[in-house]
Amino acid sequence: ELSGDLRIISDMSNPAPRAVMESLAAEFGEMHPDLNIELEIVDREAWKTQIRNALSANPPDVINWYAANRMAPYVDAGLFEDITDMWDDGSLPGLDAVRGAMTLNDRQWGVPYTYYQWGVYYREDIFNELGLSEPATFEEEIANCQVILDSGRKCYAIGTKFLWTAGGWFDYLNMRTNGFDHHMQLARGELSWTEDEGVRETFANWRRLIDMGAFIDDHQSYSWQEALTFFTDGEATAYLMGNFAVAPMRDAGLGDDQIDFYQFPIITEGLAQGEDAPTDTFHIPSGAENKEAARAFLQFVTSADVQTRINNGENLGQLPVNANSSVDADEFLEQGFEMLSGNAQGGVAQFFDRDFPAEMASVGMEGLQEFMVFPDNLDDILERLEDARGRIYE
Amino acid sequence: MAGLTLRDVKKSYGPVDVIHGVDLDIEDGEFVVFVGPSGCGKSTLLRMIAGLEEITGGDVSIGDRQVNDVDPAERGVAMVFQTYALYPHMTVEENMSFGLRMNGHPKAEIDKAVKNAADILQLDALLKRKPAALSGGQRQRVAIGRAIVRNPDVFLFDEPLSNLDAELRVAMRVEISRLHNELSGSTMIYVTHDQTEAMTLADKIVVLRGGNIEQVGAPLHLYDDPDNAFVAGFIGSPRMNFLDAEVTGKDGGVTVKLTKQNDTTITLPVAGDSLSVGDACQLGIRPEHMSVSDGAMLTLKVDVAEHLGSDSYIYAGSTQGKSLTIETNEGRNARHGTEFQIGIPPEKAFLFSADGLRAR
Amino acid sequence: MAGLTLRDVKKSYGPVDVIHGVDLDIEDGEFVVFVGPSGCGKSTLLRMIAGLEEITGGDVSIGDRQVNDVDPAERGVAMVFQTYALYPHMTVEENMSFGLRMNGHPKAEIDKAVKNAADILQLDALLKRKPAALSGGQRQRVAIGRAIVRNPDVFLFDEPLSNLDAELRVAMRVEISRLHNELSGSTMIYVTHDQTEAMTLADKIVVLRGGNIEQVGAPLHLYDDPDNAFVAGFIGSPRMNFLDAEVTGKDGGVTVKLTKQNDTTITLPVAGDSLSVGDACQLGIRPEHMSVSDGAMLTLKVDVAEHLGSDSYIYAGSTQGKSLTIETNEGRNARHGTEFQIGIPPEKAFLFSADGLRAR
Amino acid sequence: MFPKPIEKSSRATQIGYQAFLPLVLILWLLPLIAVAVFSVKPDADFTNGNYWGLPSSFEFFTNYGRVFFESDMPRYMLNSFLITVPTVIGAIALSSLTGFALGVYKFNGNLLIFFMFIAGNFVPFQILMVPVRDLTVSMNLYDTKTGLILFHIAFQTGFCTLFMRNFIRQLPFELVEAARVEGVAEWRIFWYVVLPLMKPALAALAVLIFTFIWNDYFWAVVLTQGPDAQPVTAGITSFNSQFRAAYHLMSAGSIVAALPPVLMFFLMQKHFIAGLTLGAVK
Amino acid sequence: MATASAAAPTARPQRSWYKRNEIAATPWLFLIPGILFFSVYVIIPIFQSVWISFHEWDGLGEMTWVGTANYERLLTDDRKFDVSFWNNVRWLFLYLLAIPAGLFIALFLNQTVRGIRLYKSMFFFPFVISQVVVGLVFSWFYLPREGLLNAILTFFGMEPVNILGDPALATYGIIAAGLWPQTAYCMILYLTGLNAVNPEQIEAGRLDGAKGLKMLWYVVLPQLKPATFIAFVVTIIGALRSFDLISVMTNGGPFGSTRVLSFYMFEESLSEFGFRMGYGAAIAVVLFFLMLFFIVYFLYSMWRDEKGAR
Ligand SMILES: Nc1ncnc2c1ncn2[C@@H]1O[C@H](COP(=O)(O)OP(=O)(O)OP(=O)(O)O)[C@@H](O)[C@H]1O
Ligand SMILES: Nc1ncnc2c1ncn2[C@@H]1O[C@H](COP(=O)(O)OP(=O)(O)OP(=O)(O)O)[C@@H](O)[C@H]1O
Ligand SMILES: [Mg+2]
Ligand SMILES: [Mg+2]
Repeated sequence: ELSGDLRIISDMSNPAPRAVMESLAAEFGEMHPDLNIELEIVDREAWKTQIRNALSANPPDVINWYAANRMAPYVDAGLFEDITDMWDDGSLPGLDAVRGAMTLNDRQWGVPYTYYQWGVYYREDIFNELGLSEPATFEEEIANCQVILDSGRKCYAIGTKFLWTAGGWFDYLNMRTNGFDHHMQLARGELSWTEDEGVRETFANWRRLIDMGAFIDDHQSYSWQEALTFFTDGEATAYLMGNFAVAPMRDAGLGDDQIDFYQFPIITEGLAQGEDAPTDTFHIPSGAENKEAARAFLQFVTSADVQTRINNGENLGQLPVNANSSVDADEFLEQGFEMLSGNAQGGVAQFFDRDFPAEMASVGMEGLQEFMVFPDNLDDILERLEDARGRIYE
Repeated sequence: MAGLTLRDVKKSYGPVDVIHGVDLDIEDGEFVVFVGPSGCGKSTLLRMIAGLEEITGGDVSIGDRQVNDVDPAERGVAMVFQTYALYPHMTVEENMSFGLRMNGHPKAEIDKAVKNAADILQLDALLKRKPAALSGGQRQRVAIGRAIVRNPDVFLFDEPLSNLDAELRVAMRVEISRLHNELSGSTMIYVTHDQTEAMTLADKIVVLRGGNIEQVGAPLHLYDDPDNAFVAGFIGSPRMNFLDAEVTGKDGGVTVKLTKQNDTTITLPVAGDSLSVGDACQLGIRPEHMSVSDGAMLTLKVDVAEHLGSDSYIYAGSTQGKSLTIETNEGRNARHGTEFQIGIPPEKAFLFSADGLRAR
Repeated sequence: MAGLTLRDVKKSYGPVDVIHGVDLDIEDGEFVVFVGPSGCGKSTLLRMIAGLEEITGGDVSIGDRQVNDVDPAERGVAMVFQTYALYPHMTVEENMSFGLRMNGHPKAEIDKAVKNAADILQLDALLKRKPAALSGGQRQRVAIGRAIVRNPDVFLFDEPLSNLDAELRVAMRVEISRLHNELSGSTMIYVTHDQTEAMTLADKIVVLRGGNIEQVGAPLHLYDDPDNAFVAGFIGSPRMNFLDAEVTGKDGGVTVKLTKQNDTTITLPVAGDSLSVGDACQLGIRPEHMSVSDGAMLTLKVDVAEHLGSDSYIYAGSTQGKSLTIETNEGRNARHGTEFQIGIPPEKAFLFSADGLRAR
Repeated sequence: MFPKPIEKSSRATQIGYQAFLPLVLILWLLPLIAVAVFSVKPDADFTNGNYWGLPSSFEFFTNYGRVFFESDMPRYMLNSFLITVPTVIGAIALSSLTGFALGVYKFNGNLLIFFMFIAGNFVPFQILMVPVRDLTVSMNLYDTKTGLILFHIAFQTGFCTLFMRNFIRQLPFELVEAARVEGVAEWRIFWYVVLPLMKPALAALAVLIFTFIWNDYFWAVVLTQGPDAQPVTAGITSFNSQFRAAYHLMSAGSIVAALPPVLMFFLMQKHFIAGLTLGAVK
Repeated sequence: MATASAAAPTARPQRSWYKRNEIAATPWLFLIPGILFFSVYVIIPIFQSVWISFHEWDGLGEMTWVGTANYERLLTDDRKFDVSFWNNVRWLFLYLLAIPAGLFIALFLNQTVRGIRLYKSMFFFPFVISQVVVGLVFSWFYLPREGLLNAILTFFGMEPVNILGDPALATYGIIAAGLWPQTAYCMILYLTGLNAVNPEQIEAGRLDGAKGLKMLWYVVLPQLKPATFIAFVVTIIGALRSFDLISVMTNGGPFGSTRVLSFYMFEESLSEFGFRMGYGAAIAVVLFFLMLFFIVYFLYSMWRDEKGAR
């Protein structure tokens, strides 16, 4: 029987996830009456800079983080507990499909608890009003956008204050322009930012949108939540985002007849489509005190019914990671699940800031933000990225 | 150069009347000293003349010009403050020339005025120093120099010597007096509560009490012939002795008995029209006028005797009355407890009625 | 109660010698006043006696005990500071009893001591007040009371009256004098640079200059018989006049001519062993000893005349020499510019050799 | 007095000045007033674009209620108090000791030690970050209030010593000497003579340090994380991310966070201003 | 009288060491706790930081000695450092505007009309509020569409600006926000300074015919020198401690254009992608030397004043 303290630090600070996390902790506590659970929920953006601190000084027992390359610094620094044994001994049934995302150096360092598709969320009502339909190609996209712009709206809401939203655009534009493999090569530092023609092409495509005025103004001053108002107000008709955005959209009063979703359109014909589907994870810090309870908790959150429950539309509104769970009967979750399982032959990427090494991501996203504001600075930006690449990958 | 006239000048701070309507004429070139106890309104009056306080009522004229609403800088007055108010960040020279510079006088003229003032006050060697590097007396001189440079019609001094130590005070007093001779013709108004300064400097003393003028006159006139007990007590040092008395007779002078001194009687050569037999009154006698040989004799016992060399002050009382002060240059042997006899010469004594007015 | 002995006491601050080796005997019960110009080391000497400054060289003994390294508290001294140094957050009573309380004396004893001191100084009504609610004179009394309570062998006063205004100073001076009579037997050492205080209070005056003792003696002794020009000039007010002179003869006294006064000659009844004919010297004469009728007559012109009522100070110079001060009670008519004759009575004049020593 | 007292000018100028004052004040405090108004607006005002108009309804209780009952704000506030109060006490206690030692005694190195305190106080505190964080971690005090308190006490001691020492210097030294002549032990002189006289300085410092510590953000971020130990300045950022774009709630939260020092300032205004001048201008 | 003689010293047996050396020992006893705390938390860490700055260190494992490599990279090819450094310089200079601004407001408020005390304290208000809140308030004030600033600009028919989104303006926008409380601080310093201005000197100036600006320049300002000095010192310190505002208002952005050294070092030392303690320490050391300039100046003036004193 589990006893002692279980300290959890979670970055699920938005209202809906926060509620989920709190209920998880409460429920787990009920199951183990002798266990004293201390849950700390910290700001999601702040957590990105605090995590290292938290892991190295007075580490808790369970923390939130992200999958793939984004784990690397902590794995390399020995701050994450190796839980390969749990994966091996069948303690985590139904997770085989996502094992890859948790693997670095052939070992597993945590468990996922949710993932979600990215894609273009748009104002169905406005599309209807303007007589537009979901575009399948970039040209259609641009044509649509022109109509939207002519109607006095902007095409895309985006808030790049915290940079990563720009990363989403780059991911998609690059995967569609050059393909999934190219994107991953870039992420692994195998391609040059300045030399590679494909990269420039991606930026050229992006620039077409920027030059049209497709994005809302002053996006560098907004967080994604703040930019969401443009979408809910109808000032911008689409938002390239993860599925977690649906909850606040609904909270803001948009009905399901007003929002809809489409897969990012094709740019280069014939390329298999790659998709972003970031996985959020739980880890045990290597310095945790109560690893036994922590493991139990990891098992608990990945169990099929918990997965079903927390990922449904009323809670996280995302996709469960357990194969035995069911996807909620939610328009977006179903579409997303379908897209990821049926229409992402190119491959599934985690996300810019998870696929690229953290420091590269940081420099990179700063450059992407700058590009969105000052596209003319492209050469300078690329040189900087190339510089950073030279230093970071070594 | 100009005289000065105050006509029914009043000042109140909100509901509090501080100056109750003062009339005063000051001649061109006169040295006038305002004295009076602390809080009587000396500074206020001076500052009204300078233009630093507003005038609540009445008129102030300098020369022939009514100046009630004229800017301080344009009244043709210069003021020397108690704390000197030198600008600490300027050299002596800059301090002195500041006023002229502010008013755009040509450089040559300024230099000449400063040089002239420095000569008069022997400040030449100090011109490049800052006030912090000067002694108290030197600062005082600079403050005066600053006034001289502006060549004002009227000089105003507000207790200029009260921050100096005793010795320096004497020296500066003489210097100011000399200055008045040198700048013959400048009108000077000088505030002090040190009556020695008043006596020694003034052409005319104005004694103030509670916002009213008690008496105006030449120093020795006030000393010899005070109008009332207040002035008599205020002028002269050590202070006049006052003895309680009662009128017992009125022929060929006024005869009084000293009620607290064994009813010793004494007849003063005054008319005493305001007094009748039986009235309570006060007899005033200055310490320096008590005489071992002369007048109505009292028997006193020495409390404390202070010997200053040539003079001695003897503080002595009878069994009944309060202590009297006696100044004498023959008292070297007086010691605590000894008894002696001392006389009040009638022609030197003053008589004051119960309300303090002099009975002449 | 105890006397006090200083033997070759020295003090230096780093390389600067401030006290150069002072020898002094103070009898039990004596009232000794240290005077001297500012910076001469009066306070330093006093603080060395109190134990607040370390002694660089020599010995200080109180009674028979050498106290060089004894804690201030254990020397049996009490000190009254110039600024009184009352604890502002304590009542008068607490102020007075603080020292005893801190040293664990029994309450009854403390109360008695405080009551006794309060009686002597008439402080009973004020015991519950804080210093802020007291007048300057009252604070001064409390400061003295605090000293009395400790029943010290030696009282030390450092310019205790210099923060009071002129009138109050006179009153407190008399009170301290009375106190010394009352606490007969207490040794008191009193620092001042006001020579009137020194004259009136002291049994014995110690005149200091530049860290050395110039002369020690009873006040009138110093007045009548100063050892040197410095003491002669320092004691007595107004200050003694010094006239440049040259010895012209030495029989039946010393004959000098006043070189800056038309070579007027005057013969003084002194032996003048240290002087020979032709030596430059100085003749000293106190302002109050100049006489209209008597002695070697000088012709002077009035610079400034100050009339204080009974007395006048006349500052007057000849064409050659510096100005002399004359104190007279018959000078009322002197005005700037008038010429007059004044005499130096030989028996009142002092003679000083060029190095300032008195020629007797 | 400079400039010329207004009561000596014409009636019109006086009225003009009196009228101008509140206007200028409103302009000066405009950002704050805006936040105060924000904090009582309903959510709908923001979605309707009514940012700067009057609130369409008065939602004081709703908004502040959510701050107090639906967030960690109360915990953060409590943390802030639990950090600030011991720091104030500790820093003042330490610095009255050092201030006394440096202000009263002459000894070799006095000025040197004093300057050490001043210099340390003016050091850009970022330079301390890495070692102090390490030290805190190694003492097992990371993410505890104690860790934060200890550091704050130490760092504030520099400033407080400067302040105290200068204040003690202004006290008449004769008071100490008088006590010494009376045979009072040195520590008793400190306790019975000097300390009571320092009350104004203590009060001023207390208020000053309270505001400093309450408003500290940097060290809160460096030495703590999460609502267990973090003070309200850090809490407000996390609060804000919870309610991102909910201006009315963020405003209410900010106001709650800013209130204690503001109250402190108003209650102890006299000391506060005295403190600033005493400490700073000497 | 005689009964109180117990107050006189009685027996003086051998005293303890402490008693004999009381005056010499006491200050040290009083200083020990303060010095201990201060050394451990302030003085020693300064040297540690300098030491660390010559290493590469992730805060966990071994430190690797790299000599001056950190500084070389810092000073030769680190664009972030360049940006941060020049932003620091901007802060330093522009922040000084708080001094004249504070003086101006102080002069405006230095009157004795009714309620002026309340006004003065209200004007002081911004200083009491945490920089976090100030930053937040100002970032709303600057909001590109809804911000009050733009509401005002558009009201006067001007183009709206996105101050915090424009890399050319963002730093200035933050500085302006910082100037707000700092001006309040300088204001209060000047108000107290004005209180201490010798009224007789002002009156002397009036008699000398100095008016208005001339009076201010020649008579009043020289007397406000101590206040100006302190205002200068606290403003410089404030300028170098601009971390809070930046992290709240822009988080260093847009694209890193508002970073300053303190912010950058925080990023480097405690960032997500690894603790570059050595590099961070090197930045801090540079900042320290920048500041040392002012510390020395301050200590020198203190020392000059102390020389005169007891
Ligand atoms: N600004 C003021 N407001 C109210 N009352 C004042 C003001 N200035 C002076 N007074 C009052 O006016 C009276 C006269 O003051 P003033 O300064 O003229 O006295 P003074 O004779 O110069 O005294 P002192 O010898 O002490 O300088 C005093 O009672 C004083 O309290
Ligand atoms: N702490 C000190 N360091 C160096 N010199 C000092 C110190 N204290 C006093 N002095 C010097 O010692 C000399 C004697 O000073 P002291 O205070 O004893 O003079 P004083 O006779 O009391 O003068 P006053 O009448 O002005 O009080 C002075 O020249 C003074 O400058
Ligand atoms: Mg006056
Ligand atoms: Mg002295």
